[in-house]
Formats: sequence, C-alpha cells, structure tokens
Amino acid sequence: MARDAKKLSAPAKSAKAATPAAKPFKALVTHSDALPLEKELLLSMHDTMVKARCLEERLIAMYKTGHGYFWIGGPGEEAFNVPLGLLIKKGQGPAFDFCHFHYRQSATLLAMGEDPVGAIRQMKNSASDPYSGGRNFAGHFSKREWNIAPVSSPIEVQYAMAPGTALVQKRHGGDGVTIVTGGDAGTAEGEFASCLVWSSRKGQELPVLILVTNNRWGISTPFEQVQGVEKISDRGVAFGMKTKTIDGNDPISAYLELKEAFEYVRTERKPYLVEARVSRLYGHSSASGANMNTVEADCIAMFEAKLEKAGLLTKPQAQAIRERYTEQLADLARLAKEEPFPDGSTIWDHVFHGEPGRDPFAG
Amino acid sequence: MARDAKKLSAPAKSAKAATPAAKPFKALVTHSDALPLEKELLLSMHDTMVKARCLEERLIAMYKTGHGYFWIGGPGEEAFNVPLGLLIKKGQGPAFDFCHFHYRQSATLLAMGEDPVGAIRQMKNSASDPYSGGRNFAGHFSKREWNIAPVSSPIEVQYAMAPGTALVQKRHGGDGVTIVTGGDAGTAEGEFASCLVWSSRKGQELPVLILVTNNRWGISTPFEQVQGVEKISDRGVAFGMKTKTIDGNDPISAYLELKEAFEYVRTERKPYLVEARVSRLYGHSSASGANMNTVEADCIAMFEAKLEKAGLLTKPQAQAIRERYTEQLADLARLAKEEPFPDGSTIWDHVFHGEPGRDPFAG
Amino acid sequence: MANIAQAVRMALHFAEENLGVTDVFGEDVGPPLGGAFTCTQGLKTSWNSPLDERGIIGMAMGIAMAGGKPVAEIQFCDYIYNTIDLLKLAGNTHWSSNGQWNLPMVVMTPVGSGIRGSIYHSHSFDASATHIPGWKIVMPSTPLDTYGLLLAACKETNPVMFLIPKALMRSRGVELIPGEPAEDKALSKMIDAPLGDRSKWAPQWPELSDPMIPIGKAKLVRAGSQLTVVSYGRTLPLCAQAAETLAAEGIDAEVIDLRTLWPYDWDAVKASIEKTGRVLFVNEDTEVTNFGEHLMRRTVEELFFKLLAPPKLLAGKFVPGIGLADPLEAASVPQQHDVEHAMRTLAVVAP
Amino acid sequence: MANIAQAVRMALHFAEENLGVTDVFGEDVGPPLGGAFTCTQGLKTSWNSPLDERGIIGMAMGIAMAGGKPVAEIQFCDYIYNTIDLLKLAGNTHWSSNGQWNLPMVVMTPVGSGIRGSIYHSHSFDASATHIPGWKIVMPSTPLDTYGLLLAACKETNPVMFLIPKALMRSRGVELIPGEPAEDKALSKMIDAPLGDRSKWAPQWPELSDPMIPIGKAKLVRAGSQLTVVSYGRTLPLCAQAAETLAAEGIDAEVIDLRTLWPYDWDAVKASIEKTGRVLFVNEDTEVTNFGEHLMRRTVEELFFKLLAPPKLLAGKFVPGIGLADPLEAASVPQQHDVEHAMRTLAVVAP
Ligand SMILES: Cc1ncc(C[n+]2csc(CCOP(=O)(O)OP(=O)(O)O)c2C)c(N)n1
Ligand SMILES: Cc1ncc(C[n+]2csc(CCOP(=O)(O)OP(=O)(O)O)c2C)c(N)n1
Ligand SMILES: [Mg+2]
Ligand SMILES: [Mg+2]
Repeated sequence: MARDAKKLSAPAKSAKAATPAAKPFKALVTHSDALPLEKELLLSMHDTMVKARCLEERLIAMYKTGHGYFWIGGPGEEAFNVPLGLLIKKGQGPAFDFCHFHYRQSATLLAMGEDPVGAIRQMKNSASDPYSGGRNFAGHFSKREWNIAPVSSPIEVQYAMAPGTALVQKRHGGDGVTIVTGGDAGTAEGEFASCLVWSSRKGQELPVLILVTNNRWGISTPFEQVQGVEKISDRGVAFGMKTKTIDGNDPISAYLELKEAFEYVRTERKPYLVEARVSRLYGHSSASGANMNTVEADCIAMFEAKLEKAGLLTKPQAQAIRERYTEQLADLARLAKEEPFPDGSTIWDHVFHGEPGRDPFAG
Repeated sequence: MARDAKKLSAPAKSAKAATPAAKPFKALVTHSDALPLEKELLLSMHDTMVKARCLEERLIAMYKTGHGYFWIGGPGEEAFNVPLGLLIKKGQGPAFDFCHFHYRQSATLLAMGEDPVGAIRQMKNSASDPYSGGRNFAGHFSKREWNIAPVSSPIEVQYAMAPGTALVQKRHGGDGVTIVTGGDAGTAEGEFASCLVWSSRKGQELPVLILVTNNRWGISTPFEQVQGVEKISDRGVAFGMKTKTIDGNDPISAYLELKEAFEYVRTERKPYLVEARVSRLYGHSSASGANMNTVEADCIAMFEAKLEKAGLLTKPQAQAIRERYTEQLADLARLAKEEPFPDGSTIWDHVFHGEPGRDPFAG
Repeated sequence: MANIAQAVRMALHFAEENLGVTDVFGEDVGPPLGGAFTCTQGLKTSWNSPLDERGIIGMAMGIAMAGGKPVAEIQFCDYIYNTIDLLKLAGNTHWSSNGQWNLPMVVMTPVGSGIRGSIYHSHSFDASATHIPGWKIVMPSTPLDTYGLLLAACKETNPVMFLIPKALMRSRGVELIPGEPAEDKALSKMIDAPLGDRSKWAPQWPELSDPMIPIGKAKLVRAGSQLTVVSYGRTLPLCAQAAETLAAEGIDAEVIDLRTLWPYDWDAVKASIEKTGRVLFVNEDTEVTNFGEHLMRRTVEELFFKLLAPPKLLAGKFVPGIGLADPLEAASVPQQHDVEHAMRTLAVVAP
Repeated sequence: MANIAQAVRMALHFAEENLGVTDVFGEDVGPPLGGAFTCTQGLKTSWNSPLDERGIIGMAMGIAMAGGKPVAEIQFCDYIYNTIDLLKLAGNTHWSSNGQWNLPMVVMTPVGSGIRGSIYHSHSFDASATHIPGWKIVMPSTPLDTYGLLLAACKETNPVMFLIPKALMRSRGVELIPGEPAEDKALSKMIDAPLGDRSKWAPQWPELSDPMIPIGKAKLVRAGSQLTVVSYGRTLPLCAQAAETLAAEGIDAEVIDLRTLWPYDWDAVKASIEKTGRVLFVNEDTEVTNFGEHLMRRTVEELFFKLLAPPKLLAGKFVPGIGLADPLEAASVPQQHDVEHAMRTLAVVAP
C-alpha cells in the first residue's frame, strides 16, 4: 500500500472545499484601541502567537510532504491559547494547575515554555516523540511534569476527569486549579454536563476553569444545525456557576477575561465556565485538507494591525519574527525527519506501570 | 438457599430507618381553596389516585409475604401521575403519544385505563405478566398498543430515546407527542442533557414533554448533596425551551400545569421541560424496606381534605373507596398467586423478532 | 467497479427508495460532507447529528420504536464504547418486553486498522459486538457483499450492527453490484460528490437491484483440502492472498469469509474443518476474550476428535492501543507475513 | 467469621489507614447507607456521588492523576456499560503517554446472578473486563480472598477492576481474616451499622493486618487427579461442592479458583491440565466471546496433545437477559446440577 493511501480519511480532501463559509461572530466585547496591558506582555504574546502559528504550519507542511499520517492542531486559536498558557501555574502535583486539554492546544504549550520540537517529533511519530513515543497523533500532548494530562482523541472525556483533579486540589489547599478545554460540538456529549454537575455541588464546589473554544464547527457540521443553545456558557447558569462568553480572537480581551476567571477560581475555589469564540483557520484537520481558510478572522493579522496602530510593532518587524520562526521550525523538522521510528517490539512497554513489557503469550 | 435470602439487597432493610427526614418543599404554587376543575374530573382523579395507592400497597404486601422478589413503584406520586395519564392521547403509532416511563408510573397507567392485574402479575413474575412474561421487575411496564415503551431499570436511558419517537411524530404530523419521565437524581446522567440537546435544535425542535419527578432522593442520597441546581427545570433555559417547576403533590395544580404544557408541545411541536416536586412515600424500593414514610406529604390525604372542605367527598365515602380497592386488589393478588411461572425453556423466546426461539448451541 | 464506500452509498440509496429506510444519520453524515469516508454522500434522508454517540443510538432506538427505519452511523467504532449499555438495551428490548417491541435499526461503523489511524481510529469491535445478544452482526470484505448485506440489514426487523473494515473502504471487488456501470470512472462521475460547492450537486444513481445476499451465510473464497482459514474484514484478503502464495508451495488451503458474525454459518465452518482437520481463525481484534476464541471453543467442543492439529487463533496483540508509527501498527495486528507464517506452521503439525 | 460485604469493608478501612486510599465513593456509598450491600459502612473517606457512572469513572481517573488513591464503586455492574470507553482510556493512559502517567485506581462492582435480580441486577462483567487491556481484574469467592485481594488492589499502581459476586455477598468463609474476631456476632456488633439513626454511630474496627494475597495467583481449592475445573465467583462454590459429590462416585476432580482474571495464573492451570488431561471451565457470563473461551483457546494451543478429552465450557446462555422468575434464572446460568452434569460427562469421555 502506498504511504499516501494510508492517510486517515484521505478521501475527505474534497470535503473541505464544500464547507460553507462560517458566519463571523458578532463582536462580543468592544475594545477600544487602548492597550490595557504592558508593552512587554503584548509583544511577548504576539511573539508566541506567531511561533505557534509557524509551528502548526510546519506540521501541516510535514503532513503534506509525507512526514506524518495525520495533522490536527490549533491555528486560529492563538489569541486565546497563548494568554491561557501564560496564566497557568505550571508544575507537578496538586499545588499546581492541572490541564485537561484537547488537540488544539499547541499555542498554550508554547506559552507555557514548551520546546516546539516535541510537537514536530510527535507529528513524525518518531521514537523521540516526548508525549507518546510515536504512538499518538499530532497535537496529543502529555507532560506529567507540568500536570498536562494525556490528550486523547475521544471528544469530551477530559471533562469527566477534570473534577477529579480539582477535588484533590481543593483538599490540598493552595491555589492550584484544574483547566479543561474542548470544542463547541463536543458539548453535546454527556460528559460536558457531567463536568457541570460534579463541579457545582453546593458546599463542595470544585476549582475548575471549564473552557469551551467555540469555532462554530464540528468537522463539517455547523453548530447552529445541531445545537439550540445561543451561548454555550449559558449551560452553566442553572448550576449556579459563574459564566461568560468572550472574544477569543483578541488576545488582550482574552487575557483580561481569563485572568479574571482564573483569579475567581483560584481564590473562591469554585468553577467558572468560559466560552471563547475563535476561528478555525486550517479546517478541522488533515482529513479536511488542512488548507488556509480566508473567510474566518485571523487573530494574528488583527493583533498585528492593532500593535502597528499603537506604534508597538512595524510590519517589517512582524515579518521578521515570522521568518525567524519559520526557519527555526523548518530546521527542527529536518532534524526530526532523520530520527528513527520506535521498534515494533516496544508495543509491550508500558502496558502496566512498574512491570517490564512482555507478550503474555510469548511463553 | 431460602427464598428470602435471594431478595435483592435484603441487607439494606436497616438503611431505611437511617434515612434522614426529607425537608418538605416550599409551596411552589399557591392554590386557593377554589377548585377550578369540574367535579367529575376531581372525583375521578381522586378515585384513580386511591386505586393506584391501593395497588402499590398490595404489591408491597405481596413482596413482604414472599410473592415477589422486588418491589419498586410510585406511591406518593399519584397527584402528578394520574393527571399525566388522563392527558395522554393513547393509541399505537406516531399519531398517538409515546411514553418513555420510569418505574414509578403505575398511577399513570391506571389513569390511562390499564387493568391493575397486570402490575400484580408482574410482581408475581408469573408467565401471565403482560409486560414481560415474568422476566422483569415490578413497575417495568410495556404496552405497545398504547405506545408505552418498555420501562428498563437503567436510570435515564429513556431520555436518549425520547427524541427519536418525537422526530417520527413531528414528521408524521398531527398532535402526537412524546412524554419522558425520570427522577431527580437521574438528571446527573448524560442522557438527560442529550435529551435537551436533541430536542431543541433550532428549526428542528421536537415535540417532547420532558418530565422530571423530583422527590429529592436518589435511593439514600439527598439531592442537595450531589447536585448544585436549585430548580432542575432551569437546565432547559440555556436551550431556549419552555420550562417550569410545579407542585406535583396537588392534582389540581398538576392537571392544569400539565395541560398547559401538553397543549404547547402538541401545537408548537417544541419541547417543554417540567419538574414536579413529589413525595416518596414508601422509600426507594423494597431494598430500603418499603415502609410508609410519615414525614413526607401525602397527596391523597391532602386532596381528600380539600375535597371534603369543598363538600365534594366525605370521610366515610373516601374510606369506602379505599376499602373497595383494597379488597379488589387483594382478590386479584390471590388470583395471581396461583398462576404458574414461565417455563425455563422460554428463555429462548423473543431473542430475535420473527424467528422461533432456540438455543443456538443445541445442535 | 464500486469500492466499499460507494457500495454502502448505493445500498443506502436503494434502501431509501425500496426498503423504507427513513433516516441515515450521524456525525457529518449529512451534506456537505456525506460521511468521513463519503459513504453517505447524496442520500436523500441523510442528516448531521449532534456530536453525541449516546444520543445517536438513543435516537435510532426511538425512530425504530415509532415505525421509522434508521441507519445510524458511529463515525469510528473507537467512539462506540460509551454506548454499550444502549446497544445491550436495543438487543434486549424484544426479549424484555416478551416479544411486544422490536427495533428494526441498523448501526454502521468503520472498524479496524490499516490506515495508520493510531490509538483511536484503529479499534476493532467484533469481540465486543458478538458478546451482545439480540443483535445480528455483519462484517463484509468486498463491495458486493457490503452492498448485498447492507440491503439485508435494512430488511431486518432486528437490530443489525454493520462493521465496515476501514482499510478496505477504497478497495474494489471483482464482482459487479447489480446495476452499476462496469467502469470505475463512470460510477464515480455519477455518484461521487464533486470538489468545491456541492449545494447544487445531485447524484445520478444507477438502476440498482438486490443480489439477495442473506445474513448468516459464509462465503467460500477459495476451496482447499489441507487446512481451513476462517476470517472476515481486513484480514480476509490477507488470508486469500496467503492461500494463493501457499498453493505455489503445495499447501492447499480453504478460505472462508464469515461475513456474518452472528448468527454465523457454523455449518459451513464445520463442514470445512471436518474435511481438512486443521483450522486457523484470523481477525484483528485484541486476542483475549476474542470472537475467534469462541469459534475455536465450538470447534473443540464439537470436532475435537476430527482435528489433525490444534486449532489456532491469529489476532491482535493484547496491548492497549495500536500505535501510530508503522512498526507499532505492524507489530500489533496480523500482517500478510503473519498469516502466511501461521498457515505454514499449522499445515505441518504432525497429527 | 466475616462475610464478603464485611470483608470489603474491613479491607477498605485497612486501606484508608495504611495504604493511602483517599476516596471510597459511588452512588449511596457514603452515609447513611454505606452501599447497597453495606460494603462501605463506617468508612472515613466514603462519600455519595451524583447518579452518573461516567462521572464516577472520570472522577476516579482524575483523583488518581492528581495523586489520590480512589476506590470507586459502580452500584451494579449492570450499570457500568456506558463507561467502557472510559475504562479503556484508563487502561491505555500509561501506554498512550509512553509511561508518563499511571492511574492507581480501583473500581469495584457487584456482579452476577443468584439474588433474583432480574434483567438489570444479574449481569456478569468478566468477559467485557478481560477484553480491556491495561487493567488487572480480580474476582474473589471467599471473604479472606476478598479482603486480601482488595488490599493488593489498593497497593497496585495500575487500574484494578474488583468484581464481587453478589450471590456470595453474605456467605462466610472458613478462613479468618487476620484480626477479626472468630465469632460472627462479635464482628457484626463492631462494624455493622445499627438500625435507625446512624448519625452517632461509629464502627469499632478490629486490629487488622495484611494476609499478603498477591494479584495473579490462583488458589487450589481441591486437589484431584482425574479432571480439572477452573472457575471463579458465584460458580466456584458450585464446582467445589460438585467435586465433593463426584468424589463419592469415584471421580476425583481438581478445583482451581482463578481469583485473578488478568493477569491470570496460567502456570497453575497448565500444571493441573497436564496432570489430569481433562478440563472444564465454568463461569456465568454469556457464552459467546466469553473469557472461558480464551482459557480454552490457550489450553488447546498449548496443551492439545496432552488432552484426553475435549475441554469444555459451562457458562451463561446466550440470551439478552436473566429473567426474574426462578425457572428463567435457573435455565440461564449454571446451577449446581449443571456443573455436576458437565463434570460427569467430561470424566467419562473416552480418549
Ligand atoms: C467521542 C468522539 N466522537 C467523534 C469523534 C470524531 N471527531 C473528532 S473531532 C470532531 C469534531 C469536534 O468538534 P468540536 O468539539 O467543536 O471541536 P473542534 O474540533 O471544532 O475544535 C469529531 C466528531 C471523536 N474524536 N470522539
Ligand atoms: C444507570 C443506573 N445507575 C444506577 C442505578 C441504581 N438505581 C436505581 S434507582 C436509583 C436512584 C434513582 O433516583 P431518581 O433518579 O431520583 O429517581 P427516584 O427513584 O427517586 O424516583 C439508582 C441509583 C440504576 N438503576 N441505573
Ligand atoms: Mg468546533
Ligand atoms: Mg428521586
């Protein structure tokens, strides 16, 4: 079988083109041109957003040139994901934040300080992949040192686990919180409701920051076609929890809104449900072609315009940043391409913790 | 093994006694002494409520005297369940109402006109049990001629199926609706949320009357301990559906409130979520002893007081009704006790529709 | 010649027109996509569901109760495992109601490895499905069988689980579906949705008819005298190929495509084993509590004294997932050489 | 002498005090009830969960991730089937993260028939559980084994599924749990919650210790030379009883209590079959794609030429449920006379 034929859902390439244009969201928060954050923070957010975008574009290029079977990631969500990463208290154990992420979170990891080579290695499914050793798809991070739970493909299961880490954190004391992320379509799964139920028991509320990135799509299915809620955040109201819907395309707004939510959860030790409206810039995944969508808002372009207007960044400067990351990531990809796959015999490793891997029927 | 030893969860008899007294609900609707329904309806509701209570008491007596392994049913919910049954458009197929009930619905069936002997036969698990042929527990009704879907023990699964029958009804046209019932604790399961999602898609709303009987208990667990919602009906608000919480202990209020909800669902072809506050008068089931709880409000006693005050019913009349049903049901139970169990060989019947039952390995 | 995805599509079209199918639905099943594998493009009753597998199975049950005839898709069988309670309920509804209710519903879902789908797009479901009473379970390996058995599934008045080996989704058969144009390109022009805007596209369906392939009948893929190989799904073509290879070495194997896993064609399997005395069962589900073990149990209980060699199972390794990297997938589920090796080994066991 | 419910309770108490168990939770697990079978009365870390099995398993996974040590209960295994995706996820988390994360968690749930539980309080879960890689699976049949193996489960750093045969919940063993008073009544006074108001009650725990029963070791219940019977759970005492009955007829059977279903003690089973040449596997899960079929497959693949008779499985009938009426339950799952009949038949097969 040709390598290409093995690509997941290769046939669906045609589908992307048929996807109707997304209706842009109405502005949720009106931001003036004033920039209520310090210059350093603004520029560092911008820098990480670009880095994250370049990383995703590199991963897509790897897919398209046969250096990986499947791509999925978060281009278009950087304005939300970078502030999120900056606000996380990273470390291991219940004193630190726990992260139950989905597969669009590369920008968050970079904002937390992660080396992008890991994502590239996972794309290449080489043995050096630090998250799964070549076992799992791109974007499926896992980093125990930073309490990043393994991203798993089934939609929404992370929402069932989040109350568990939060319970331990609440008991432990301190200000560590649990963060859980997922998409809009996934909120139709029962676990989303479970998360609301388990986080909001009276007197036993849990410190969970429940996040939903609403890009109005579940693969090819528009949100409005399959769900009747106007604002996903409203789902939390009946549970007596704080809720809001924010503009996830503006990193300044996202930073401020997330900061407020984090502070509430850290200090009150109660849940907060935040829906962020975001774009999906390269379609769902490589199964839908992974081509740039020019209709949806690009948070980086918008942010750069704002920074330029404020005199904080010139076009050539922005261009230079992008070129630098493009190059760096191309270098990393070249490196990764040479790295070996895991050996077949390693399938037996890590079936059980604390036990050497072996075929139970090998005799 | 002694027959008694086989009873489900026999040990938990002790548990009932330990159950803390339920806090009575605050009155939800203030009803004057005025009786805004016709006398005939009032008296017929009362009659059926008493009949239903006598039926449940007979089933409990059968359990306690060893004529059945397990009892579960709806004593305490008659003021809600009888009006519900009266308002159902019964018949077979999508032109009529579909009923996805749980295990506390005997009064609804009686109000629909069902012969109580069926419940008694199911309690006795005799071959003559019209709902399951001696296969299923008491209270697990099924009657295809009236669109009554088989009651199954797993909590809340009926909420996942209800949108399906409603979809066919919506397409079929007419005013048939789907009714689904379940308890308060069960709303923590994901299918409750699924029902809200699937019923409320914009432009594709479904005619489902989504009912929750809130008795504030899930077996031994108080509602407030495990769920943070004040009113379960609020769970529907985010989905843009009509919602209300009603007093399920007053048959007049329940009738009027259900009537309004039924009319909306029948004509608008959209969902309505109604939470009814009810009592649980004999504990959860035989597993918790099935003894009368004297702390919770008894809807029949309250209704009789009201009818007496209005001069519609005297104490002796009420007493006579009760005695008549008690006797009738005792007679039916005597009859059922003599009826044979299904034969062991019948386990093969009805594995597949349209095929004779046989052991596939019988050779 | 149609591939399996096209065969599914044509069958569902035929079933909408002639067998009363009212709803073909699931995640991304409706327009514009028409399914992750294009299986539902252009169908008139197809629609997109919420992302909720439990809701999907519940909806199918409800539709079936109310007199509709649903074909529900679970996008990948990897995502069906939160619905097993509902599948069990669907399988027991007829029985529990003592014959009152029956649920004519089809659940279809792509299964298995072979497209580098990693941990969550490579699962098998045959072991789990065959442990659920009250379902008929079908798993074809050719486009014609897919087409014919899907029609049979739509005619059923019981729940049917239709497992589609995703590795074979694009593979073409040698037999024509009755009515389809013989030329691949011609069929594609008629029924494959175009690139770009599909809002004005409508398929041109060929004049199809029903080949009447019954549920419960196995297919003799290759007759042989020295050993029996029983398989289904992705591994079936590997077995057929291996039999050809071994024939050149003088080993004459009989290959049976089970096609229906429940109720399965024991008569066919039994007759073959009685003839050859040696049997290899091949599938790719994980090997502990595996349906092939059931077949082996029955073989041993009924045919022990006719066996010339211990029956053998070749199945997926008992690991928690199928890893993405090529060597991991290859080491986890039977490959061509594994099948050949198992057949050769079995052929030479001295009785 | 403790019964199984009391053994569970004492084990969990010991584990709270000595093995770091932080949470014993599930539906009605906390006060006042302390579990549908009283297994969790009086425990200091027990609490009542929402009625949401998916939430329960998710919560356990989260607690385990964050450094806690949960013991989660599913009230009846009949209600675990909507969580299989999560159980699979728990079982693959260590593997998928290439060894980074591990989930030290115990899920316990009552299984099986025998109390006239009808369709939804009679399910078995051994077949389904053994098909999920990454879990250790335990199913004791005596109070001492329950106690010892539950301690072992709480010491594990991997997910453990602890299946409790509900028919045996009230049965007493012959062996004392180290520390318990020999007198039933004395123990009951100490650790059974009283009738009536329990708000002021506190248990008086005996001074317990750990009998060190390892996961993965079978127990020889009766030594014998002519045939081997391998069972676990509710059917184990039936087998032991049958062996006594048959001994009087001159049939000398060896009875093995598997106790751990994964990883199971193949060495013990194999040694016994090598000695007797005849083996009967008995369990009560439905018989298609059944764990006993796995054991039989292994027996055949490894010991074919040592067998004097075809190995045999006695299991639950392949019907959608266990009916409430006595004759239905009796016809659906192995009873005393079925076991005896199967053993007798096997003993006389001429090689
Ligand atoms: C349980 C489950 N069902 C189906 C899928 C297949 N699938 C992968 S992503 C996706 C859509 C998710 O949409 P959404 O939740 O909005 O997240 P987004 O991808 O838009 O960020 C689907 C259906 C899955 N991974 N898991
Ligand atoms: C899925 C599932 N989980 C657990 C149970 C065991 N169980 C039976 S009834 C019950 C409590 C139900 O409480 P609620 O939903 O409030 O209904 P009520 O009995 O109070 O009317 C439980 C936990 C079950 N039957 N199904
Ligand atoms: Mg989305
Ligand atoms: Mg309740």
